[in-house]
Amino acid sequence: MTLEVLYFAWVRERIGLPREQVETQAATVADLVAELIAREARYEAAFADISALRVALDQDLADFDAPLCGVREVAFFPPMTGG
Amino acid sequence: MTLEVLYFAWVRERIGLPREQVETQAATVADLVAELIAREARYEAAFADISALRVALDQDLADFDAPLCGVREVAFFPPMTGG
Amino acid sequence: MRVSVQAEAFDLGTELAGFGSAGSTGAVVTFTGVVRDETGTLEALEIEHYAGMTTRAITEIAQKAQARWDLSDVLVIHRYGVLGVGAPIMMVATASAHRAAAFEAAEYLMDYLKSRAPFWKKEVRSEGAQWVAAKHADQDALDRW
Amino acid sequence: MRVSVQAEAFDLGTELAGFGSAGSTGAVVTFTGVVRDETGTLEALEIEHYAGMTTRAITEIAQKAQARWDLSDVLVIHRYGVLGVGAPIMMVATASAHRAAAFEAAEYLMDYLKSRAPFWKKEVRSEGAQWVAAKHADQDALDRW
Repeated sequence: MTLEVLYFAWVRERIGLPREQVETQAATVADLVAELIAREARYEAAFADISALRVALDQDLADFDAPLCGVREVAFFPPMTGG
Repeated sequence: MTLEVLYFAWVRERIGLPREQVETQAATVADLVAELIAREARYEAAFADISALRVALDQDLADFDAPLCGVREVAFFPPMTGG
Repeated sequence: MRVSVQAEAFDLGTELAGFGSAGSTGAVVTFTGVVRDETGTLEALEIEHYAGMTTRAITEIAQKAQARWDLSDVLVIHRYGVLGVGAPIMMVATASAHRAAAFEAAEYLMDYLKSRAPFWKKEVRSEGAQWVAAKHADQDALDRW
Repeated sequence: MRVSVQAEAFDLGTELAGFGSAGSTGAVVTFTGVVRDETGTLEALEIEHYAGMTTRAITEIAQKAQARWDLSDVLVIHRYGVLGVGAPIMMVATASAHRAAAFEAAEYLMDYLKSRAPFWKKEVRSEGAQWVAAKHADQDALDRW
């Protein structure tokens, strides 16, 4: 499947781009993260501490063990600091 | 001594005037209230339930057993309902 | 700090111009009380006050809030006289570095104004006028501070 | 209910025109977040957001507040982009018959916006730029609801 993967704040800065299309067979978010980390050091730097990150699937907050079946958009970002 | 006595809200309406000068030797607020009650039925109506009233001495909230020595202005009113 | 007791209406936006303009202000909370008419029978709200005492009582309450929280600004406006449905009755505004202090100070001001500032409300309806009774809940609200 | 995610500045008074105009409104609470600079070294605050998600996330938070309290109106505005010191970042407004509901709902909205709406702040100073870290206190604030 092809996923639209988005990055925000320092995750975006470490990876060096705001979004990309990823062709993957990953079953869960955690599997996708493992695939990305295996690619290049910049992904490893961004995903070094998963507990410091949040993920949204199709614009809804989700957990890292959530399945990717049927998902089109995955977003990774640090904890929000709005308000 | 001569006291300036003020009435507000339904206390004012029952007594029928907003303020008056009272010549008195009352030692405390409670003594003054007793004197006023003895005067006329309208004062009795206003002061029937002292627990439903508040008193201020020279524009500071006070108790009914407070002394009147040195006081110039006494105000009687129901619990406040501002805000 | 600014305290105003007035008959005139006020506009929240106008009153807040320049409010809390210190660089340390990160949070501004406002409360506005409005004449409410849930039954559709209210003709007017009459607010009586003890002119010699109101500004002084409100100033003391505002000073207590300033002593308790780190506030960069405080504003209290309270009207008296005859007000129609939907009219603003009073407002408070608090400015602080952080939101918790601004919220708490505004609630503190409201709780004390309700029970300690010398204003009395009378509801005028077609069937007659009636003084608003003080609520036990308003008195109890002071216990949390 | 109105939710706006925008780059433009907003004026509290203008935004509140007509807000909570139902006859049942007795209390209006507003919170405004302002760019703060306690050290005098802040050049700008940059706010990034997840455009596809922000309006939706805020709307869900506002709906939860409406389900929990009897609110006659709710307004949330949140800006993104580059903001200077003293500039308004965001605001919430709540209208209700009674003050407790208006205060609680405004605090609830703030607590959830802080931790659940996809905005990220970066402080730009002469010595460099730094992403603002999420506070444990903000996360903990959710536990009270």
